[in-house]
Amino acid sequence: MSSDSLLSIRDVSVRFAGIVALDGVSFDVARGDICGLIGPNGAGKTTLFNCLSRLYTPAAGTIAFEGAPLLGVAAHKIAQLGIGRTFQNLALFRTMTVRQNILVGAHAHTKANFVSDALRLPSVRAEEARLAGEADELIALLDLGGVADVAVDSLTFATKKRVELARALAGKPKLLLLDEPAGGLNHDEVEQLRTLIGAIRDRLKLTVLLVEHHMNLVMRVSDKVVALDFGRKIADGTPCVVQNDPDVIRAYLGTAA
Amino acid sequence: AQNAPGITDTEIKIGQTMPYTGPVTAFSTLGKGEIAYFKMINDRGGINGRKINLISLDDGYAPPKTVEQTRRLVEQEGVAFMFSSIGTATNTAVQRYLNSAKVPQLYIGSGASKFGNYKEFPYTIGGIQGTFRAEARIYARYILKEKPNAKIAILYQNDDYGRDYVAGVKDILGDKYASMVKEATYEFTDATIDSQIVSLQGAGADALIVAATPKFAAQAIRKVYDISWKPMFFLSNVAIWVSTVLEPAGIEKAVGIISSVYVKDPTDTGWDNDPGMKEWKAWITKYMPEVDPRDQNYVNSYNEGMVLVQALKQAGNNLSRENILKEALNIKDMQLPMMLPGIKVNTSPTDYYPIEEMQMMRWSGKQWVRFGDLLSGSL
Amino acid sequence: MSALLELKGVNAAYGQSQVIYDLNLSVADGGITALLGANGAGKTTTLRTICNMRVRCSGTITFAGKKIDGLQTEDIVRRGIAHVPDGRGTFVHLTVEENLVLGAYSRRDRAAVAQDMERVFGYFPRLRERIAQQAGTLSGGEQQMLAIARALMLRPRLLLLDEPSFGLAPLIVQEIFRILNRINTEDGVSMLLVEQNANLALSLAHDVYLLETGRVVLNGPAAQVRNDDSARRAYLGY
Amino acid sequence: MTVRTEPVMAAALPKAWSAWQATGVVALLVIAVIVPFAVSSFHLLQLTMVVIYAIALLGLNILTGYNGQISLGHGAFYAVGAYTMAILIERAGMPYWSIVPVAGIVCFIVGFLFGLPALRLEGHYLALSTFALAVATPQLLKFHALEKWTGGVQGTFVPGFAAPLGLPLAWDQWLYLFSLGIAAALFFFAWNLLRGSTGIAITAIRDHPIAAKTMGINISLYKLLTFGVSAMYTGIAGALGALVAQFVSPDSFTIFLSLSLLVGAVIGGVASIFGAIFGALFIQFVPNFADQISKAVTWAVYGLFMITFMYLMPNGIAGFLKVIGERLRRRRNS
Amino acid sequence: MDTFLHQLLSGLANGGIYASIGLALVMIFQATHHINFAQGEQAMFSAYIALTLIQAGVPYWAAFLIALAFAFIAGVAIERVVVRQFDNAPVLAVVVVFLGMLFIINSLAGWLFTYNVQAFPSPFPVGLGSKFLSAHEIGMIGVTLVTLAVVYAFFRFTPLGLAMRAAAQNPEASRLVGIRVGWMLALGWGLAGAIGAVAAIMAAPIVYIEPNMMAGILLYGFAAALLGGINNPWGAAVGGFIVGVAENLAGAYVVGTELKLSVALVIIIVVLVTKPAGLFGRTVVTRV
Ligand SMILES: Nc1ncnc2c1ncn2[C@@H]1O[C@H](COP(=O)(O)OP(=O)(O)OP(=O)(O)O)[C@@H](O)[C@H]1O
Ligand SMILES: Nc1ncnc2c1ncn2[C@@H]1O[C@H](COP(=O)(O)OP(=O)(O)OP(=O)(O)O)[C@@H](O)[C@H]1O
Ligand SMILES: [Mg+2]
Ligand SMILES: [Mg+2]
Repeated sequence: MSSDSLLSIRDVSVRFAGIVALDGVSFDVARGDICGLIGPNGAGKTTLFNCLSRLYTPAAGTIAFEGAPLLGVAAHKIAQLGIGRTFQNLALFRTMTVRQNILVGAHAHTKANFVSDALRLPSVRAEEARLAGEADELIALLDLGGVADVAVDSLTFATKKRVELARALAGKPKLLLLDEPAGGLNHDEVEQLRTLIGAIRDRLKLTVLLVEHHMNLVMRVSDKVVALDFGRKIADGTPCVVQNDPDVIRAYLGTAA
Repeated sequence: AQNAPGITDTEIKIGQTMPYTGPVTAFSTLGKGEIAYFKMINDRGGINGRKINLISLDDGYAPPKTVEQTRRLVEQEGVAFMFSSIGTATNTAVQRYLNSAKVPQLYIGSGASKFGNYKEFPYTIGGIQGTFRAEARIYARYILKEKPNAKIAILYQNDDYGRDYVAGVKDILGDKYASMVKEATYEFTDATIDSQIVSLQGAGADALIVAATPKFAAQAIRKVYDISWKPMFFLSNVAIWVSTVLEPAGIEKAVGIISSVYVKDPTDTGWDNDPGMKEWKAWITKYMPEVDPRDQNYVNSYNEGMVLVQALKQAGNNLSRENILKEALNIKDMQLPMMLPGIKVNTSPTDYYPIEEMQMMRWSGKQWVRFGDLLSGSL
Repeated sequence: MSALLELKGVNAAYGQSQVIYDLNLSVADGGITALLGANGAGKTTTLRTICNMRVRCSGTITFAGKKIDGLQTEDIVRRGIAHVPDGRGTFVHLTVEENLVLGAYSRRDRAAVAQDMERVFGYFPRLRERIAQQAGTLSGGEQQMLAIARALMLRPRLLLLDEPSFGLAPLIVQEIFRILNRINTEDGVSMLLVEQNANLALSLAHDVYLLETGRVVLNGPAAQVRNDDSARRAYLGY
Repeated sequence: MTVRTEPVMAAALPKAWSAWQATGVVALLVIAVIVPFAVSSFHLLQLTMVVIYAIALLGLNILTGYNGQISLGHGAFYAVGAYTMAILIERAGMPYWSIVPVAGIVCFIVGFLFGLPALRLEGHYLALSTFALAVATPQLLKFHALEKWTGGVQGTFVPGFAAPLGLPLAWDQWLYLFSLGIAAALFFFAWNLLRGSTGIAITAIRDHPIAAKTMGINISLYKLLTFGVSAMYTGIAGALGALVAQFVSPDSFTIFLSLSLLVGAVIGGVASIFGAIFGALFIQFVPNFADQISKAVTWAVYGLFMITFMYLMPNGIAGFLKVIGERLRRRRNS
Repeated sequence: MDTFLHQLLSGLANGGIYASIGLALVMIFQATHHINFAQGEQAMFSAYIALTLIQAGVPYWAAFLIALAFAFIAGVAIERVVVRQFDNAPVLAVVVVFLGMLFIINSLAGWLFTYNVQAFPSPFPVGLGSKFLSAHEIGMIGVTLVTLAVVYAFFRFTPLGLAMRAAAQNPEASRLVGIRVGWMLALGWGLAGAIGAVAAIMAAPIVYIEPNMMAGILLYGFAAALLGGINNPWGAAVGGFIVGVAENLAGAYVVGTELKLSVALVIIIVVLVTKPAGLFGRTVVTRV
């Protein structure tokens, strides 16, 4: 394992009744990198994310985050460790406003509890002000100002995806897991997203693991790409290498790409 | 003394709470009957020119609601006194309030023996019915006489009502209770009591006392019959009614069951020519033509109303709460038309139980046949 | 060719907020019409309006010469309009097979249904592998395949496709567009296609409409737009 | 299986008050304090019950409205609070005011413990399990082994007292003010809690538990604490209720009480703090009103009221007022 | 031993009652994803219809069928007239509506038929019975099993059953495949009403008929459905029998009758905590 490896995945396997979703997958993600994760539908990409979020427990294998084993950590402690994520099919808090969703994202960094909140102690007020400020910054960063106090339910898919990104960033992650952030975006918007991901990585100094079927985006934004097929890793390397890997072309890209 | 609130030259305003909603709505016919009874009294000119205005409010059989409604009646409506409110827990809930406010709580609709404790609660007078506890003593005495070595099973509803029967049997058996008796309870919310009957039979009992409300009494009668158990079977007189108990159970299945009675049974043809019964039937036909006259509560409401009217008549124009209470406790040897001949209503400042005698009876398959003397349930 | 679907002067709104303004649009019988536009332009809303799905609308919509505006969604569907909705509309608690059976719910030709089941399994072998799986546990792309397959199970005359490529791997996307093309040419199924990948949409479609904040700003044969660099750059950004 | 308990309307979390709202609340409080000197003792009793029910409903609302755990059995916690009051006064001779916090703590613990199995129960399963709890409550209270303390089927009296510090107030008046003070404090705490990060967290759990977990919320702990706090509120209400009724017995806490609480919470407005007050007014006054309309079909009238209210205001009275308020504001702005 | 066997069988008999009301709950749940608190009262009312007809001289089975038809139509009507209005209301609002209906139906029944218990005839020849199980109890268990088979087959083998489940889960997607969602819901209400009526008519000869007759039973019906799995007819039926037997045995031998309901409660909770979808229920997975 290289010293600057933030995340290291070793021989991870996940099975569901009769289905092998991940089959001995191993790879590393270096600190500061943007790592693309590609593969056909059902290859196990989201499943891998779910392992990193500790929503699934692998049948075999280990995962280390900053050198410490991840699989013994409870799911609700993951955010505190510094892993944030978005969801492929959206998992917003539907009755809340954009701002409130972002505030939930900051939960891992709040110290308030039932008692201090009920009494609204000075520390709570101070923290509230701090969180509000941070939320405002994210709202500005992701251009959500116009809808900040709108209930998320009435937003379009693409905006919702941005809210999810803001929410994930509110947790101040070291590792950001993005599951198909470009879903439903048109050509222009994908370009903007590409710049945004790069900017976020640079500004906030984080590492990104990116699942995406939009090759244009993945290949241009990633430092490294990992390809899965049927739960197995079939390629791993720079975008250029992976793009031209015959297995990847056969299983995933097809001829037209 | 000054007249009680709610009393004018033309009106006597009184209050009561009734379960018009909730689990025991069936009992609320008592209140309806009483309203109808006073309607008759009023039609005949009332009492000394005063009409009786009975305000009957729903308490859903929930004690906190009884408290609220009772206070509404006392403080808001300004009733002279409370009359014949139903329920043991409900009446208990307002007992302290009414006593400390010195508002008479007259002839309450419960056979619980605790409502006669005049030392602590001088304003609370029991209903015009035998107490459950006295009734149970009568059965226990009978068992001791007829079957001294009986193994007694008691099936009772797990509330004040049921527990009074247990207490009554204990009064008589004393130390022998533990060795002679096997208990089983049921809850009002149970679907059936079959399991309890099976257990009691399995315990080898040969006498059975059932202290149950009509529905469960009927189930008990049927189940005892169906499993060919033939104990000496005593049925609480809350549940002796042909239409709501014996017919549902199957009248042939009840043959031999023993119970007790202090009122006349309107379905017993033996009373057809009895003037008291005729009077009662005339009343119900005129004032409540739409109801099922076989409902036991209409007999009770008639009796309750009649005793109250007697007390009020005795009070004349001195209608202070103290005097009303005093006269309510001064009923002497009153023979009610719907009460068995010989059973008389008696109250006194040291006797808060208006009815203390009853007569035993046995179901013949066609009707209840009374037997033996009038018995007293006192110790 | 006559128009199979025709929208005339359609306005549509969610509650108070109007989204579509005076829309005139038609899909030729046997034709494929693409509906393009930026995020929030109202493409999805247009499809929902056609199916009367919780949108308030005015104007007239005719299908195969008959007025369908005002009809219940289910009755519109029963006339032969299948809709691959955005968000996929999976019956997440049912199995993959049950989802597909439901696709053919309004059909009466039971025997042909079994054949069609085989056919869609041919298109999407992955679904056959997952036939007894609870559909809600499928991967995102698998659910998208299921949504398309389910719509095909209706044997529709008109297919409304809301971003069919959504969440699908490049290879599958190519495959699906090939399939759509085949269904169009072989079975004569007409389509109204909403797609973010304009390039792909233009290669399949015969006609194209471009929406901007609820109004049509460009309309014409697809080939013409495809070849018109300035229009492409102005409206499609490439 | 997913059960949505939240109103369709979004953003139910309390926000900071506008000057208008603050003035309104202060005015309301002032009126509430003057009331005991202006109305008859019976009406005061009813108002005291309204205050108490409002506390209980707020407790239920925190759990069901904000956290999405449906309880059809909150009468059980109300009962525990009431019995704590009765037992500690009668058997331990503690002063009534000191029992209020004790009842709160006892109910918090009971609620927390009941929350443990509830963690594994979702939606309808939880609803029905709590329903069963409500049905079983009277029987548990009757249980003969506990009779020494509970008074068994007979129940237990709760005495009345004099107002403290020689205040020239009747017990009724004092009890009203006492309850009002407690209610004001509890409402204030709830309001703080729900608009703070705790409130956002418990609402997030309701909206999307998996996402909430990923955001770092300890779902089990928060659900348990919410259950505990909810039971605490309702239990404190029960303790005060025992002082008002001056009597507790198993029959006082039947399933009907639990159902009334749910009805109140929903009709007042789910996931709304002030909804609790409207709900309390409903369950206190509408049944009496129904009784006055018809003795023969009292319940039918009551049921009709419930359905009509829900039809006209599916998001409860509070939700309805909010919509009206927004419409007015929009009109003023335009 | 005799007593034990007897307790067991009488538990089965009670279980039959619980099972049949549990089936009605499964039906309504599958068809609407709601739990109808007024289910018991609807059933009770239908039983009164049957009783009224029988008392008027209509032969038993004819009255039975008419009552079922009545229950079906009443269920459809309730959905169309009342429940329909609350399509978009939050689930708790719907719960309150169900409670409102419970109060209304109960009250109307009391008003029309009084609150007194009445006998209800049994169609089964007395000769069938034995010491352990009465003729009616045997017949009732049989009827429960037949109902179960019908409900099971309906959901398992008919497209209508599938469409009904689909409509309850995802109305919008259902419309998109041409399912008439409104009618599915109404049909579900109708069928649940009819099954409930069977339950009440079968229970009535045992517990007698009165407006509150279903109060106790409904709780156990809930328990049955929860224990077995609310999305599985078999589960609900087996759950009913288990609850009936467990309640009897626990009451007779373990904790005494005073706490038997509490025991039932504890059993349910323990089962659900270990198997959240009930003993035989399908676990539904939510993934992200
Ligand atoms: N909870 C589950 N139960 C059963 N099967 C599952 C479950 N979760 C995932 N699977 C299966 O595991 C496989 C991998 O799913 P996953 O969601 O990881 O795919 P993916 O690579 O993210 O695909 P896509 O690009 O379509 O999103 C799929 O075939 C899916 O059906
Ligand atoms: N349910 C809704 N309630 C209110 N407004 C809505 C609703 N759904 C969509 N809108 C609004 O209607 C407008 C058009 O949305 P629509 O979903 O039709 O856009 P679209 O062209 O399909 O965009 P996308 O490419 O993101 O799918 C948007 O501004 C959106 O915010
Ligand atoms: Mg995925
Ligand atoms: Mg769209």
